[in-house]
Amino acid sequence: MYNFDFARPDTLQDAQAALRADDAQALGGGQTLIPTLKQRLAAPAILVSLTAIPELKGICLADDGRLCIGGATTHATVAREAAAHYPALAQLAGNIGDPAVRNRGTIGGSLANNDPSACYPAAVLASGATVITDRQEVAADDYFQGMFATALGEGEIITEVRFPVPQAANYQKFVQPASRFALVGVFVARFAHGVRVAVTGASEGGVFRWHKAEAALGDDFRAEALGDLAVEADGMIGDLHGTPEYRAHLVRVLTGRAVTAAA
Amino acid sequence: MARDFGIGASSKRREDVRFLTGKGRYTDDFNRPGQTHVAFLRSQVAHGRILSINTAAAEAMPGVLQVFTAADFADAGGLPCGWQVTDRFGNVMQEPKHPVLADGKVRHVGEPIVAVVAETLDQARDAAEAIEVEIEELPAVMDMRAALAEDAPKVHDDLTSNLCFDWGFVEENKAKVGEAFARAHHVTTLDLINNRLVPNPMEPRVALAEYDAAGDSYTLYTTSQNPHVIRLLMGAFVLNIPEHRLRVVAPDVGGGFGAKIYHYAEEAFCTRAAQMVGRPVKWTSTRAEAFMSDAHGRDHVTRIELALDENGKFLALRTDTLANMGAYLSTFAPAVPTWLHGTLMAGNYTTPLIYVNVKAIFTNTVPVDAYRGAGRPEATYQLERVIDKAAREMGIDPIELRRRNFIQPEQFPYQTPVAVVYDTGNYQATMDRVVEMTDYHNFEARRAESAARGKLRGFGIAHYIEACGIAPSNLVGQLGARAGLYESATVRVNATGSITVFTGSHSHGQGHETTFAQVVADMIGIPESQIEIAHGDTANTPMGMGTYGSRSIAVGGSAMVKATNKIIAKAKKIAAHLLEASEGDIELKDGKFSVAGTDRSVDWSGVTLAAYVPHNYPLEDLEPGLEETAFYDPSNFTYPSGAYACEVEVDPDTGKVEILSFAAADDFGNVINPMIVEGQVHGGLAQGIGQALLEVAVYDDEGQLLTGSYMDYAMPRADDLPMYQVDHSCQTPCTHNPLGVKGCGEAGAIGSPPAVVNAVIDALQRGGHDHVTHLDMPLTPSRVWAAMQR
Amino acid sequence: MELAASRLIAADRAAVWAALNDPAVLQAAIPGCSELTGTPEEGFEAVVTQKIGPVKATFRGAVTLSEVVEGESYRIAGEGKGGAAGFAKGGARVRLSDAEGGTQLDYEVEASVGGKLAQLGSRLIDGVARRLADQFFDNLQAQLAPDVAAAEAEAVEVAEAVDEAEAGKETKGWFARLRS
Amino acid sequence: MSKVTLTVNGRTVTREIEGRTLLVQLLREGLGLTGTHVGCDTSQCGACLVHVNGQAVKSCSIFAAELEGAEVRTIEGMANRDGSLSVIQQAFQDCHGLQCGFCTPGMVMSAAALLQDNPRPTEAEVRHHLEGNLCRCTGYHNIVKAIMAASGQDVAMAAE
Repeated sequence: MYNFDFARPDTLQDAQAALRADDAQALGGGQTLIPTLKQRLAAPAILVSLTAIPELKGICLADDGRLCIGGATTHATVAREAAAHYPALAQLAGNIGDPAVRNRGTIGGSLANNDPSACYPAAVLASGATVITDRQEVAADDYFQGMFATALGEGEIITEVRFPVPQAANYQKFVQPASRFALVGVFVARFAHGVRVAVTGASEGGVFRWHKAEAALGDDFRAEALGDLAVEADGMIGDLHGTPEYRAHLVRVLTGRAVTAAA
Repeated sequence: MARDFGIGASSKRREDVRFLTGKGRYTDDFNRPGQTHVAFLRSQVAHGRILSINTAAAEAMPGVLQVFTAADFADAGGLPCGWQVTDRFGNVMQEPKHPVLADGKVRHVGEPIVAVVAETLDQARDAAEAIEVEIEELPAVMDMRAALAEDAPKVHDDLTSNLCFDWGFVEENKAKVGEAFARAHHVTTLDLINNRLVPNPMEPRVALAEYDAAGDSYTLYTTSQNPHVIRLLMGAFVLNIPEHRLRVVAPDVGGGFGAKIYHYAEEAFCTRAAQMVGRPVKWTSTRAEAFMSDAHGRDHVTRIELALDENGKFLALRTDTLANMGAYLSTFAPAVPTWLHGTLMAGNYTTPLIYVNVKAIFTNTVPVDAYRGAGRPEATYQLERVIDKAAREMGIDPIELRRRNFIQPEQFPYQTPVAVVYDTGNYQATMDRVVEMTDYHNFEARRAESAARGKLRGFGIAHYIEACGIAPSNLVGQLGARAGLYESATVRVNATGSITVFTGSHSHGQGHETTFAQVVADMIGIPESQIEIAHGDTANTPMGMGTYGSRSIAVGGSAMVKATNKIIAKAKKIAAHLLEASEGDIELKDGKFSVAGTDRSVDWSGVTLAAYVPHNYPLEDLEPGLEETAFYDPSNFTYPSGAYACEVEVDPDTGKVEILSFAAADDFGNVINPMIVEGQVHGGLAQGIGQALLEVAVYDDEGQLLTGSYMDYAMPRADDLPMYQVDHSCQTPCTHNPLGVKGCGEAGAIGSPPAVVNAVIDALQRGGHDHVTHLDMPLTPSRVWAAMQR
Repeated sequence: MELAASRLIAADRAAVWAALNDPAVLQAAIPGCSELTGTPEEGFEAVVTQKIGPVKATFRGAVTLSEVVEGESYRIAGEGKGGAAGFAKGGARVRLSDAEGGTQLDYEVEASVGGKLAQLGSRLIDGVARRLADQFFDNLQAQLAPDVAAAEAEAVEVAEAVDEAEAGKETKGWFARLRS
Repeated sequence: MSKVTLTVNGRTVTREIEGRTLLVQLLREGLGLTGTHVGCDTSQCGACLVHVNGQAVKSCSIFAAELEGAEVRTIEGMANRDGSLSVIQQAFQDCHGLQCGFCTPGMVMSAAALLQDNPRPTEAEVRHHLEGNLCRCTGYHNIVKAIMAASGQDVAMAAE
C-alpha cells in the first residue's frame, strides 16, 4: 500500500473540509477500498474515514413512513434493525459479503462505489429510494449512471438513504461462486401505485430497471404474469462465470422467484 | 477394534492445542534480527524478450540495499527437475534451464525478473515499481495443440519444439491394443479436459534466509513439505552450498497439497541474497503472487477409448493425453502425467490391454506439477467417466458394469498390464459398502420426490485405486527419478524413558505428531504423552524425503517402526543384563520387560536409565545410550482403493448443482487413527468436489491469468459442501510394510470428481437431456444450463 | 473484447480525416488523456488516467497510427503501462466513407489488459473497454459536429424512452443504446 | 506517524502507526500476536478474523487508525483464564475441526461471534455464517461439527 494521511473526523463538517484536500478519498467501511489500496491500485493522499460521525449512522422510520438509513450504517445494522420495517431490505443486507464484511461495510460506501455486481443498488433502485448527500437529494432513477458511475460529485458524501417501504418485496441473489457478489440479483418491490424491478450483476451498464416486467407485474403480481418476457443478452456482462445469455436468462428466473417469494 | 491409545485409537491431536491458542509457529511468524525484505518485480506479460532493465532509480530509493537481476545469478544453476522421462523413441525429455530470475526471456505472467532487497517491505515495493524493464512481447503459447504446430512460437528458443516428451506406455502393447479395438463389440470414446487447478494451501509460501559469515553457513526457514529435498536441490544444484553449511527448517506449515514440495526461485533467491546483502532476507507471498507463482495442478486434455465385448467385459483401453507442463519443468512435473498416471490406467479392472500416450507440452503458463493425487486423479477421472459412458451406451447399470470387470479378491497379487502389481484389495466389498451407505435401492423414490419439486436428481458412482506410499527407490530410479524415495527416522530415547522421534516425514496438517506417537507408544507400551515427534529441521532429522504421495505412515511410519524395533532389541539386551536372564527370554509388554515364565521384570524407564547411567551395564558387549536410526525403502507402492457415491440435484432453471450426499467407502488397510483418517478423506473430498463444481484456473489467449484471486477462483466454502459419509471398515492390509497401512491423504481428491460428474450427467439424462453425455469440469451453473439448452 | 459499430458524422470526409490525425483532437477524444505529444507519422506519447470504481491508474505509453490509407482508413492503437496496476492495450480500425448528411465512420475496437488489472478485474474488462471506445467516438463526434451530436443524443434519448416503454431495450447499457 | 491506544486481549497498548497500518500488521508486527494470520489480499479467507468491540472483523481490512479506544480480542485471548481451552477451542480439538491450523484462529473467532449472537444455530446457519472463512484441509465437515458441539448440539447426520 502507498502511504497516505488518515483523518477520522467526528462531524460531517470536518469530513467535508478534509475531503476538499487534493486527492482526498472518503473511506466508508473500506471492504472494497482497502483491498484495492493493498494492491496499489489507487493512491489517495488522504483517507477520510466516515466511521466516527454519529450523524451518519442509524436507522429510523420517518413520519412519512419512509425508512431512513444513515450513510455510514453497516450492513449488519441494517440486517438487524431494518428487519421489522422492511424485511426484504434487511434480508438483502444480511447476505452481502460475509459476517465480518457486514460488520464494516456501509450502505453509503456501497452506493458511492456502485459496483455493477453489488446488491444495494438493486434495493435502492427497486424501492425508488432517495439518496441524500451533503449537497443534494437524488432520486434513485437519476442516481445510478452506469457501472461505477453515479450522480455524486468529487468529495460528495452520502448522508442518508430514504426508502419508501413497499407493500411486498423480495430480493433474489444468484451468487458468483468465487466472490459471492451477485452474478445476477433481482429486487422486486410492489407499491400501491405499481411494481418496480431492479436488476444488478447482469448488465455492463450496472443496475437497471426491467420496465416490461414492471408493467406486466403491475397488472398481475404473480410470476406467471411474466409469461415469456425476457431481457436481451446484448449488453449483459460476459465473463468466466457466465455468458451474457446466461445472465439474461437468470434475470427472468430470479424475477419470477422474487415475485413468488414476495407475494 | 477401538482402543483408547496406540494403534487404532482416535487419539486427539496434540498439535491442536498450539494451533487453537495462536501459538503455532509458521514461517512468517519468524523474524530475525536485522531482517530485510524482498519485493519481486514479476512479468506482466506471458512471453517476451527482455530488451533492457534499468534499476538506477530503484537503487537510489530510500531503504534500498541491493537490486538483483539474472546477472547476479550467472554462476548459479537453474531450478532442477527431479525426474527425467524417456520418450517412446528412447530419447530423454527436453529440459530447459529454469533460472532463478528471468534471463533473456520471460515465459509466464508472474515470473520474477528483478528483486529488490530493502529495509522495509514497502520500500522494496516502491523501488520495484521504479524499475524500468523493456520487453518485446512475443506471441504467447497457450493452446497445447497449437503449441505442437510446426510453425508455433517456441517457449524455449534453445529447444527443438514445445514438446517436452512423447511418452508411450506400454509401447510394446500398442499394436495389440489396436487389434483388440478392431474386433471389439463396442467402443466408447470420450474427449475430456482435466481442469487446471491452483492448490491454494491457506498459508502462502514464505522464505526467510540468514547467513552466518563466521561459519560460512546458511539457514533457510521455508514453507516446505520436504526440507531435506530443498536442501539437496538448492544446495547442490542451484547455489553450490554443501549440505553441512546449509540448514533448512520447515516449521509449522499451513497446508501443502503438493504445492510446497517443489524448490522455488524465491527460496534460492533469499538464501543467496542473505549472503550478498549480509543480513537476513524475508519474502512472504501475497495471495496474488501465490496464484501466479505456486505450481498449478492437473491441466490434461484427453481422448480415452474403451473396447468392450458383448457382455461388457473390458477388452482394451487406449488414451491420448496432452499434459501441460507450463513454462518450465517443476520439480516432479514429468512424473505426474507419466508414471503417476499411466500406471494407474488399469484401475480396479481386469482390462488386459492398455496403451497410454502422453505428450507433455511447454506453454507460457505457470509450471504445472503434482497437486493432491497427482496423475492418479487424472487417470481415475478418465477411466471412471468412460466406464459410465459405456454403461449408458450399452444399457448396463454402471455399478453392474464395474462389478463385471473388477479384479477379484483371489486374484491378488495382481499384475496389471501397466507395470504395477497390486498386493491386496477387495473392490467388491467397498462397492457393496457404498451401495449400502447410500441406500441406492431407494434412489428412484428420492428422484421422484425431487422431480415433484421440479429438480433433477442424479446418482453417480466411481471406484478408484491409487498407487501411493511413494516409492521403491530402485523402481523409480529405472523410471527416471533422480532421487531415492525411502524415508528415515531416528528414535532417541532419553534417560528417564521419554522419547523423541525425528522423522524425515513432514506434517503440514496431517497430524504426524499424534499418529506417529501412537505407533511408538503401541510398540513399547508406554503412554503417548511420553513421546515427542520432531520434524522439519535438517539440523536434527536424518536425511528424509518428506511428505507427499500419501507416503508418511506407509514409508515414514515404517522407518520409525524399524528404528523402534532396533531400540527394543537393544533395550531387551540391557534388560536381560539387568535381570540376569538370557536375551531370548525377555518379553516386552505394556512398557515392562520381564523374563518369560517368571515374575522378574524391569520397567521401561529402568532400562533407559541404565542405558545412560551405565553403572550396571554390559559395556563390553554394548554401547551405552539408546538411540537408533533407520531408513526404510518400500518394496512396492501401496494400493488404497474405494468406492465413492454422490447424489446431486440439478436446478433446471439455473443449472446449479447441489450435492445432497456424498459417501466414501475406502480400503486403507490398517488404520492408526480413525479420526485423523476420516479428516484426511473429508479434505480430499472437498478438493475433489471443488474441482468438479467450482475450481478452474483460466488464462486468456494472451496468457493473462484471469483467476488471480479469490474473487474469481472459486474455493469451496462451507455452504458448498455437505456432511460426508465416510467409512474405512473394508480393510485389506498392505502385505509389504510392517504396519499393513496404505495411506489415505489423496484418496478423497482422486475418487470424488468422477463420482460428482457421473451424478450430474445421470441427473441430466434422467431429466430428459439425453444429448448430454459429458460435461467438462467445473460444472458451473452457467455450463450446466447451457448444456441443457442444446 | 471486440466491438464493431458505426456512426454518422455531420462533417465532410476531409474534415473528419483531418480531425483523426490532429493531436489536439485525439487528446480531447481519448478519455482521461492529459497529455498527447508527437505527430501522426512518428507516433504519439500519451498519458491517460482512468478511474474505475475504487481503482485509479495512470497509463503512460504510445499511440500509433498504422495501415494508413489517406483520407479513408487507419488503425489507431495505444498501449500504456500503468505501473503496479499492469498495462492496457487498445486499438481501433477506423474507416470513413461518404454518406448522406456527412461521413460514415465505421470502427472495430479490440482491447486487452494485463497484470493486476487482468488478475483482479476480468469481469469488468469488456464493459470498461466498450465504455471507453464509445466515449472516444462520442468525443470525436462532439468536436467535429457539436450541434449535430447533441441533437442526435437527444434523439437517441427519445427513442430510448419509446424503446423502454415498448420494446424492452432497457437491458442494454447506455453505450449499447448509443451504438445503433 | 500517529499514535493509537487500544485494548488488546484486556491489555491497553499504545503504538506508533502510519495511516496505512492495518490492524493485522499492528497485531503481528507491533504486538507479536502472530496467531492472527494473513491468507489472502481480497478480504475473503478470514484467517485474520478478530473481534473489535465484540464484533467479528477482518483485521486485514481495517486500519489501525480506526481503532482509537477500541477493544480488540484475538485468538491469543480466547482460552479460559486458567489457560485451559475454551468450550469452542475444546470442541475444535474434540471434533478434529482443524488440520494445518492456519485458518483455525479465524475459524474459532468466527465461531465465537456466531454463538454469541445465535447460541443454538442450525447446521445450515453455521455453514452460511462461515461464508467468509476458507479452509483447505478439513472439507468443513468437522468444523461444522465442532461449532455445533460447542453450542451443545449434535449434527443431525444419517450416517453417524
